[in-house]
Amino acid sequence: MAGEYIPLLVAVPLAGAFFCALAARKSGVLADTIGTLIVALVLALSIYAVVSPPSTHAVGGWPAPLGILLVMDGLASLMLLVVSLVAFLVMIYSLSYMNAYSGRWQFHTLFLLMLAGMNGVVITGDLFNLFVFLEVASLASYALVAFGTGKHELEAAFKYAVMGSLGSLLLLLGIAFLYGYTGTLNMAHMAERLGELGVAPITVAALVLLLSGFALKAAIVPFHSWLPDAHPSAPAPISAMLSGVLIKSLGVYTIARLVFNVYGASPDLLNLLLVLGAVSMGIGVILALRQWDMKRLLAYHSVSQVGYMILGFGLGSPLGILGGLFHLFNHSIFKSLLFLNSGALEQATGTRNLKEMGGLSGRMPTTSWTTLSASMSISGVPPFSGFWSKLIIVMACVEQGRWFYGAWAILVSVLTLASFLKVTKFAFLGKLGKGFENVREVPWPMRFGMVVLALLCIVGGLMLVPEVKEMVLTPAVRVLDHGILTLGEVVRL
Amino acid sequence: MARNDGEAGMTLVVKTVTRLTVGLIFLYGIYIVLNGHLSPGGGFAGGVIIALSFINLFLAFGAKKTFEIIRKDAVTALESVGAVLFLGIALLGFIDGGFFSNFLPQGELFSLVSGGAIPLSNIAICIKVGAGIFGMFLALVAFRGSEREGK
Amino acid sequence: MSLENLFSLDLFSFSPLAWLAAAFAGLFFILVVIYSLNFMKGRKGLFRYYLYTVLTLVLTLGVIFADNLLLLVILWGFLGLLLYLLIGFGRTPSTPATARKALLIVGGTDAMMLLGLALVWFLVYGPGTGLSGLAKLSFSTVTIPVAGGLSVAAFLLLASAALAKAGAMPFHTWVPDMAEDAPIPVTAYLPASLDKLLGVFFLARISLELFILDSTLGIVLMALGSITIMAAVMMAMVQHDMKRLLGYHAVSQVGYMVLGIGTGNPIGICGALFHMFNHTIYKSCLFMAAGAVEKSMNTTDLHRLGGLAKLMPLVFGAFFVASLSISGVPPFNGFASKWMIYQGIIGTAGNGWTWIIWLTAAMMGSALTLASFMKLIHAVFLGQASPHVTKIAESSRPGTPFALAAPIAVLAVLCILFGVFADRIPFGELFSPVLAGEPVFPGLWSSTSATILILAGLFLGMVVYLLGSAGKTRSVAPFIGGEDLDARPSMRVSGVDFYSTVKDVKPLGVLFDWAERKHFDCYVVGLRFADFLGGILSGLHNGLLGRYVLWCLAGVVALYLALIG
Amino acid sequence: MIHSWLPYVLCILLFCVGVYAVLSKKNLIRIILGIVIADYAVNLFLILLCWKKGGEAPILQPGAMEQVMVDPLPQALVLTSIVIGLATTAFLVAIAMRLHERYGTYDITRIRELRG
Repeated sequence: MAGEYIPLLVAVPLAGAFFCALAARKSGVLADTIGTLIVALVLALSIYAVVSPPSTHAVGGWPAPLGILLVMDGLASLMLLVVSLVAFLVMIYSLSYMNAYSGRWQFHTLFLLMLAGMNGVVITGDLFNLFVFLEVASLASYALVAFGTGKHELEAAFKYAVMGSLGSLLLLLGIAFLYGYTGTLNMAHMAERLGELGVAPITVAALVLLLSGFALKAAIVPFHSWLPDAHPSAPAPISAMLSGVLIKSLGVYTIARLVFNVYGASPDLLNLLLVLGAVSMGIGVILALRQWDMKRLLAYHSVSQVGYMILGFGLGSPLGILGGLFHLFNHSIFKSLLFLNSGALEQATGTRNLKEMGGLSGRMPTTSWTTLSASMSISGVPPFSGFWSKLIIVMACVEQGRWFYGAWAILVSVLTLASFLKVTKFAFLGKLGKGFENVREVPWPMRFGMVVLALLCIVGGLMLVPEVKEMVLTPAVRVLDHGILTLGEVVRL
Repeated sequence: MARNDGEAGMTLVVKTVTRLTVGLIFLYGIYIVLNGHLSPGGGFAGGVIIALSFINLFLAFGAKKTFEIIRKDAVTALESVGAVLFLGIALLGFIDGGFFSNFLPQGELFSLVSGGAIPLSNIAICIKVGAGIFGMFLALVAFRGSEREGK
Repeated sequence: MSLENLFSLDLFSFSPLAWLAAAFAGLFFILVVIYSLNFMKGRKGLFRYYLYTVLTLVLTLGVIFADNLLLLVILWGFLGLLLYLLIGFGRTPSTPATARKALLIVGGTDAMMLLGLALVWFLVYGPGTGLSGLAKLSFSTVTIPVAGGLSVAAFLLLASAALAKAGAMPFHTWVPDMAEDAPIPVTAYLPASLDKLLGVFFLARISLELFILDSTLGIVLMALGSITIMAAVMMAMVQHDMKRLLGYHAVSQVGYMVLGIGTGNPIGICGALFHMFNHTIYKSCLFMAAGAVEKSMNTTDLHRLGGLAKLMPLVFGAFFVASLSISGVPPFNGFASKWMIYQGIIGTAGNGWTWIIWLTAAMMGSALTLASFMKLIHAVFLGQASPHVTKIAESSRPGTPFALAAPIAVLAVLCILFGVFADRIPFGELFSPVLAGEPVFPGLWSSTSATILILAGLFLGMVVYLLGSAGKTRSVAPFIGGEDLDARPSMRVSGVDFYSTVKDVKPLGVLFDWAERKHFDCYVVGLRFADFLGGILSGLHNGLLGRYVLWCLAGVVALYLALIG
Repeated sequence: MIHSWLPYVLCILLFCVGVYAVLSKKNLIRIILGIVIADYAVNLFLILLCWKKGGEAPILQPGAMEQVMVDPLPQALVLTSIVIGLATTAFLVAIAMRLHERYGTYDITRIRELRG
């Protein structure tokens, strides 16, 4: 039991949030300091979690089936790393970006609350506890979407909140079903009990409800319609967090846990995931191609890219899971970078409409090349990180004999490239847009965040170097590939 | 609704009844909180009741009078204080084993001083919830006010 | 895929042919840099320009020497990005669109290549082997016989990337656009030389080393090659812009190489590779000459050019040589390689009657190429000077700076050398050590003696002409219908309308019309279709919350049905 | 005799009523009410889950330690869920009020500038 540090991953950002609300109302600088320090601390903790062996922590000293068990296994530590890495860089970016908004302490409070919620979702081993943290993160994200309090922000926040609440209700109902059937909330215990009791109509119903709820949070077609409204409306750093990590920790991660570790992946279930993933990929990318609002375009790509991860999981083989998880990691990096870039462009030019931009590569060289590297990464151009994960997913499709899905992944990848070339074409190439003669490159904190993320996009393929892979990715793959967890083995961690 | 025209608040009847009951409601809230570990109730329920007493005050006497008793800033600050206290109690659990561990002696069953750190948590929750709900009420009401003034 | 592996030489193989290709790449790099010194002078971002140029060379060498398929795919994909960045140096308004189109087609086929890589990996190692197989997937150890759908698919997917890079149909449409918009040195560097080298070299490697082709796939390749030759040359004939016209020829000539590889016999493949080298020489020469014209005249519009032979004699001479070379006129190098390809096609006669079609297409293509170059030479160098040219010639004395002239001259000389001494220099010195046992320059054709005969014939004709017409020639100013042309510039024959009557032929006219409306452009058609689908989907997202919630409920029901069923 | 599953069915029906309100009502406030109804249906469901024949409230009383109690866990869950529901509702109401300020209407079908 070396898991004493696990609760800190939730407690630290929560404490930071309330300290911001308490002490940093008057001083934006203090709020920034607290926010940055807290996120840096969380990042350090997650790196520690990655390098240290898996462990658990029983909250309040109550043993597992009774109390809440926090579980830090390979998957959780990978997700934590993703979340806190992106959060840290986004936080540095926002130091300068959020100057345009009033109420810095509110931003930091909500940001840290969301971070605490996401971390909680990832580390908890208890289904209801997961629901609570999921709601904390969701509520904070609703509020962050409405942060600008403009017309569109409010509209998007309302729709997002209504649909998000509906999703949460489905989840709660599903949890109630499962609790009623198995009499436990601990996920590992639940998996054990489900194995003993066998499949019943109620377990299928619960699965459908839970899957729908998580799919809504992950914005999988047809549950995706809130995302293209909500993600563009938030301030850029928040969009980066929402698209970069929130939909993954709340949606994709939870689906993976549910399908592999609680229910155990049956062929029917995996087929369902494959179809869901493929549909999301296609519909998301086709819609993205038509967009002229840069952030909306990026948002639709999130729908499409989440499809890749689900497709990878749906293959069910170790290679497919590896591809899905690796794509999850990469997508967090490049999608948050793309949103940060859109924020930089918006701040410099005052518009998000691609038609009004143009020729900015000379004016904003850093933004230009970070955008290019992120765009190439998401489009799977070698040697950027996205290429590797797509390669693995395609290889996994081929390995399973799922030719159609492999070809589909390739087609979607080409369309992704098309829409990102549209972005770079209209924003950076060509003649300088009207009124942009005095456009300057954004200040250094924003550039710092973008450049680090861009470097991660470029060297992302190194995650596959055996030493790194063994440490970060393989344990996570093992957790999912291992199938249903049993309480015994979780407690023994 | 609260207007700054001297005759703030509702009619005399309401004011008088409120004056008589508001203290009782407040006290009842505190009772619920302190007995939270023994009987139904606890921090959340008690906090709501305490918040209701302030809401009563606000509705009957208007904003000015209420803010003489408790400032608006204090409400939002108290909310965070409650949260920090609660988190602090949870973290103090590390003294004895881990997060949320009950680090205080348990005391005698069914007496007021029992349950270790649970009553303390209840108090923290009460502060958080009471301030939170009252703050929420203020936020909604104040927004309506500003909207009308805007027009 | 560990680090040690990545940098060890196991990932590379240094075959003699690869060294030859690398030498050519280096040569073109040097020529293009010299050319750029003058051509790109005064433009912004020159540091980046030369950086990308050098990077392109490095990656090209990497691709040429790569033995590991994965390594090749990575370097290959990155080259597409560099192409995109280099096109970005163009200054025409349509440059961004062209850059996007080029990277989309090249990058899109790279994605197909990725699937091809996965298929090859699967064919070799089968399921459940994990990632480790990728690092061992090399040309020198792996051979896959083409049998069954999977291997065919794998070959076609890999080949599509090669075709797109080389600019063959159906992935050719970026080349003419790029020729028009990108700076000339970039066009001469990438689509004209390096990308051709890479594409055809890769196609040859997968056809020879990685896969064992059957005759059906060979016929598919030959058909593709023939269509490319004919369609592109027909398009070239009706172009109005010098660079665009040359761009279509860059497509058309790839057809010969694909055709040669498709024959599957040594002489055809040898001819294809030889043609690939020859093509890079004359096509770069042509583009660089066009660049020199553009530099001094500020336009490449055929209508505004004319009579430049007097002003730029050296460029004219080089252009003339390269034109004859690309048209396959003996004794220049284009003829030598085409001759081998013809023989390769005839060599496939054992596989059925189709060889007649391919041979006809190849020969017709050469004839039409010559025809279109007659148009080009007339419109640019001969004919009557346009007012635009006259104006520039009067105001300043247009010359060709050394940095522009030197590469052009070098390439023109190479055209002659490789043609006249085809059996000695390229084959004797370069190819036969490389091909080790493959047939040396074959057939009943000795290029050197043929050249002597041709020269003798020309000399004889000249003598006859001089003897017959000495003292009897009368020079008058050009006129049409008795009108003095110099006085009436509007009656000048610019050459733009040469062959425009082709469009009046009924079935061809329809095809040209469709081509103009981009019905054959996979890029445009694909985007149109995606846009159509997107329009429908986008209309569904109409902002009504109720509808969105309904979708979610429908999703719940669908999931339920899927899981109980 | 009422069937033992009837209360559960009624709960689900109530949930459907809430969802129906979200689906078909135009007024923002009614949509929020729909969410609240559905929320309480789920809470009710949780409470029903822990019911046991002859069960008492799960509170220890001096001298009656051994009585039959209902399952206390769902009650705790319901409390948490109520808190979450409260927060969500408050947030939604606040947003709805601001939306009314910006769009001048509570009609959701007229608040649809984000589309496509």
